[in-house]
Amino acid sequence: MEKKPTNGDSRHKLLDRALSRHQGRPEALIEVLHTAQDVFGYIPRDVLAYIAAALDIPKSRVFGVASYYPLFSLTPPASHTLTVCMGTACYVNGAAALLEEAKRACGCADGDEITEVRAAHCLGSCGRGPLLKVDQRTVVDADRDAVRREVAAFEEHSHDD
Amino acid sequence: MHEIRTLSIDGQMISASADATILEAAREHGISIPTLCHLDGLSDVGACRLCLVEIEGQNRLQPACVTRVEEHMVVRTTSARLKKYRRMLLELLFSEGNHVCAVCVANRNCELQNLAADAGMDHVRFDYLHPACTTDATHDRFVLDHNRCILCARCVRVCDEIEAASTLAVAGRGSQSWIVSDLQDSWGDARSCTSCGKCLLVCPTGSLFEKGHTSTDPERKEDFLRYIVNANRRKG
Amino acid sequence: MSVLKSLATVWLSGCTGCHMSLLDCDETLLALPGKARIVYSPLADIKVFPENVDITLVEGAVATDADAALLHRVRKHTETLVAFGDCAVSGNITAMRNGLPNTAVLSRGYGAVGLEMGTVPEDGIPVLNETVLPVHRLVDVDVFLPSCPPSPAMICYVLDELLAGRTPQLNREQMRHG
Amino acid sequence: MTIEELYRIGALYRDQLATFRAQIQLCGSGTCRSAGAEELQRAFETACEEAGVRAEIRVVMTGCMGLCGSGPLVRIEPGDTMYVHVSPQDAPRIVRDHVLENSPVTEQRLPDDNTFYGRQTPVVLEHMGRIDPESIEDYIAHGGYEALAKAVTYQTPESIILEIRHAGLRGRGGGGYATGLKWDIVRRGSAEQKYVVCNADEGDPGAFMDRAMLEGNPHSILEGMAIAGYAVGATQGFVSVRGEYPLAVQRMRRAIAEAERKQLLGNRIFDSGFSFRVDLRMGAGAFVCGEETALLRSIEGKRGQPAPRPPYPSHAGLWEKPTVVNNVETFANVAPIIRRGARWFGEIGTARSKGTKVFALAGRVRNTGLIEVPMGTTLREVIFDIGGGISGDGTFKAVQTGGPSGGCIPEQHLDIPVDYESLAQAGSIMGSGGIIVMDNSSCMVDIASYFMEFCRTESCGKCVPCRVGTVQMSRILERIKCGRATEQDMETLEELCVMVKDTSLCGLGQAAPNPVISALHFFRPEFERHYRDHVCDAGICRFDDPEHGVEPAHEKGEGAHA
Repeated sequence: MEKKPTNGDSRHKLLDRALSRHQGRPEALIEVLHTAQDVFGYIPRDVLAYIAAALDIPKSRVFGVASYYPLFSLTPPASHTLTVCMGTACYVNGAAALLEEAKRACGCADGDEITEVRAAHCLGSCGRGPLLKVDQRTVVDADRDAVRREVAAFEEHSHDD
Repeated sequence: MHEIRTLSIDGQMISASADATILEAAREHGISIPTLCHLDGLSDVGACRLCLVEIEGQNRLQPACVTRVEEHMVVRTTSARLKKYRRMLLELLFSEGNHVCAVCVANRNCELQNLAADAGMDHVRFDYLHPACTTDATHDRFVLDHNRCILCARCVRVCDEIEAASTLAVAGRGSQSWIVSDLQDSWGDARSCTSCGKCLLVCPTGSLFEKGHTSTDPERKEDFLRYIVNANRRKG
Repeated sequence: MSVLKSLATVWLSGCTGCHMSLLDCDETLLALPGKARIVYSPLADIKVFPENVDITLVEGAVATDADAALLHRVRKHTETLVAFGDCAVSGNITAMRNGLPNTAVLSRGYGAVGLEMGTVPEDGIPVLNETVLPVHRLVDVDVFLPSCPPSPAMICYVLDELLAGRTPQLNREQMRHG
Repeated sequence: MTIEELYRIGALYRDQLATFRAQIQLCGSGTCRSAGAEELQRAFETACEEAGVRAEIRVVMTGCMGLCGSGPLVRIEPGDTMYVHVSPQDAPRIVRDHVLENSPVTEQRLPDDNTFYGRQTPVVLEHMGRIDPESIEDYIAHGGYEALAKAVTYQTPESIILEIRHAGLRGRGGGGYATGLKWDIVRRGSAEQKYVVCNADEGDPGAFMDRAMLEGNPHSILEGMAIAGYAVGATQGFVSVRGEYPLAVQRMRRAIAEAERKQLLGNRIFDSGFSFRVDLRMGAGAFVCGEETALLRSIEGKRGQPAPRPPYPSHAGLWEKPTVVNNVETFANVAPIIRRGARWFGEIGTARSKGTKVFALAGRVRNTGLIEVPMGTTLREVIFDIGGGISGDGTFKAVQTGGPSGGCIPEQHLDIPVDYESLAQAGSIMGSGGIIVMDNSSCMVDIASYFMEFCRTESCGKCVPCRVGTVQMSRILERIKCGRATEQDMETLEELCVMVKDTSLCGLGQAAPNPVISALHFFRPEFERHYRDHVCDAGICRFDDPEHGVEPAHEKGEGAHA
């Protein structure tokens, strides 16, 4: 039986609550992984082991599921994420140039490793593309300037810290 | 008493039990259909697509390994189109991994290599992708070489369905899939592994092999699975 | 009187194993001058690949700028081009360096033969291409002769057929890579 | 809960609404929220407060109002007046002039003669953008759950299926399979346990119909699912919502909880013998989970990889039990059909495609947004009348339907009616309803390559042709884009298209070549100009960059670096 990774952490209480809500049923694996992703920001290895034991699923299968789905991350996230929507509507409205700009702009900030640039397949606000997602906030009708502005804001933030 | 179906495969009238697959019916009557992900004794997944056959009246090609026989079914297992597709599928597999037969432990004893020869694959037209893969030699006795893996998942199924250790699984997805042991542990550290070696016996290529051997056992996958499955059935 | 077909063999980046196998044809080789004129080969001292060659066996993969240049000349002046052995057909062992940076390959190669580690000569050697390619990725190939190396019997069969003006039909064993 | 109680709840809520002097409805779709709808809501509440009429005015956040490109959107009732591009500064004036003085503000007002709304036939979107998606009472006040009440109280499962079959409802997820037929197969299945699954794992890039419906009227989906459950004999439903839509997840969770509290889901619904529960499952970002067998595996908590069909889910679905799998819009059509009858429904649409279709209209078109039109409406009407034509100063080039499984349709086919068969004939598919308009700033080689790249990254990896074939096709397209392709490459590409289509295990792989096939069919000269002359008419592709198109060694997954 896997031990709980650390004790007294409120995040583990949330995880345990999710596990008990699903009464340890193996089919709840993805729901529980969602909870883990939410509370930890990614799914640490010891949490995977803990979930495998709690749901009585072979470790390899838990890893197989966790590594299959793009919304689950097995490595710690950067402190900021800049997501450029590459849905078709955004794409025909110039999202590729935005992505390039985002990579270029964050390349400058690479030294601090604060920002991760991602391309999303579609964020579902196609009527107002191109879209930019700055951490959890969505910017509609984005352009290169918007990208530069957001990256600059990140950098300012990191200097404040 | 089994219900019996009568059907035609490559013009030959044959009868088969109603729950038989086209593949089983064909092989029972000496008609060979190429397979790679299928192995008698393991569940079928229909993934390699080599056993696709034409069925009269159906637009889509069907995998013989999972398609049940039906009364009056007319099946063709070879045609110019099927031959072409099989060769292309093999070319795709060769292009995807690092299959350097000359330096492979399974050379001359490899299902992939044999199937390519059967299909007349004298060269591969697609880009060789040359993936940068690793080899896991941390286990005391066994080696897993990702370079030669074709993701047929026979090792995963035998580990799960026969040995019930479930040490191995497919991780990732798409062209970024790989075989993993436990939580991406080195194989040597995967505590669930019983070192039974069944995965080596079912591997169609040289991806899984025993340390210290320069060639794989030519009989490796032939009989042991049927023996175990039958033994389990007798007990059950 | 010149009814003899012209035959060339070319060695790109490979181990010469295919040429060794050709030499292993033993007494069959002795009959060859009666059937073909050998106009170019690493086994003969001819500097420039000639024009109007009937049959060329190409051993090895395309790994350098020199390989590519020679291959293009070969294709231009050859009627029937044979990809001779696995390196020519698939890249084979030669292509196992694909995926590694050239600098790593060179320093390992030159370091390993006793020179000072990492001292890579800059002049007088062909420039490594980034990716080793099989012959057919650069030029059209008429006959593929896989195996590592092709057996003497296989080579004799293919040469006999080509010299007789026929297209060789490889059987299942001859089609095998490795 | 009885029918009488349901009516009472509805009447009570309508009475309550009638006490308001006016309603300020704000579009609360994810899109309009991103455009500032929440700030706008506060501005209107403040404006009402400052005018001293906070208690008399209902300021409410609704679901999607449709005209996404012009958001944030506001509607004033009574009068059904719409305002577009509303900013917080506009709020006091709209409250003062329009709501209090009854003289509508001219700026920002959507003209009454606009063609965007005028040409639509809302059936599943009837109450969208008008009701509060977080209030079950509001849904009930608009006739919600009456169809369910009617079904379980007065109708037999057989008669419901007959009604759906007579209506001619076909799957709105894109397949177009007859819904009634599917339900009938499940109903006749002998298993004790059966399931109803709502496929809300919307993944087509450029499509947001499901998102809008989940966010804007979740109860209409639940009601349809419950009716389906009654019809087929299922007691458990699952709605699998795309994980990238947090608001949709939140609204659907809330709707399920509310419906349970009101006993519209749960045991003995409307005091009948019918019990039905719904659980929500959150998708985790795999596009292939839109494929039904993959979706079922993911609901079971496994890797969402497709399995060969047969067996179809109607015979062996979730945990091998007979399972109805329908799309969001399909379920949303059920209650209207039961409430108003198959004949009414059958009068909308064409002979073989009945009813309406919801589309997400986006790309280089003036009016982007969510629309609902009768089947058989032409693409030209959709793009030029409802959509208002090309935005900016470009000219129309192509319209893409069906997402990564569909194709691009050029100008000469714009007059085809939008239905399952006609679109297929034009080399595309209906798909789930994304319509992306492209002008001359789009390069068709680039678009073909874009979709192939999408399929490559979304391939589950199980079957060989899709896993490797998409990689190879992607590489060839990339070579064409940078002028490094040969005639041989073009031949290989076309061979791969046919082979991957014919041999792949599931719909994703089988349809992956479609965008390329359609682009080659209609725009072949563009491909030729790329690889022969190194010319890209749209100016997208670069031919001079020596680094571009030279790919680094193929990277593999974690196993490669471990």
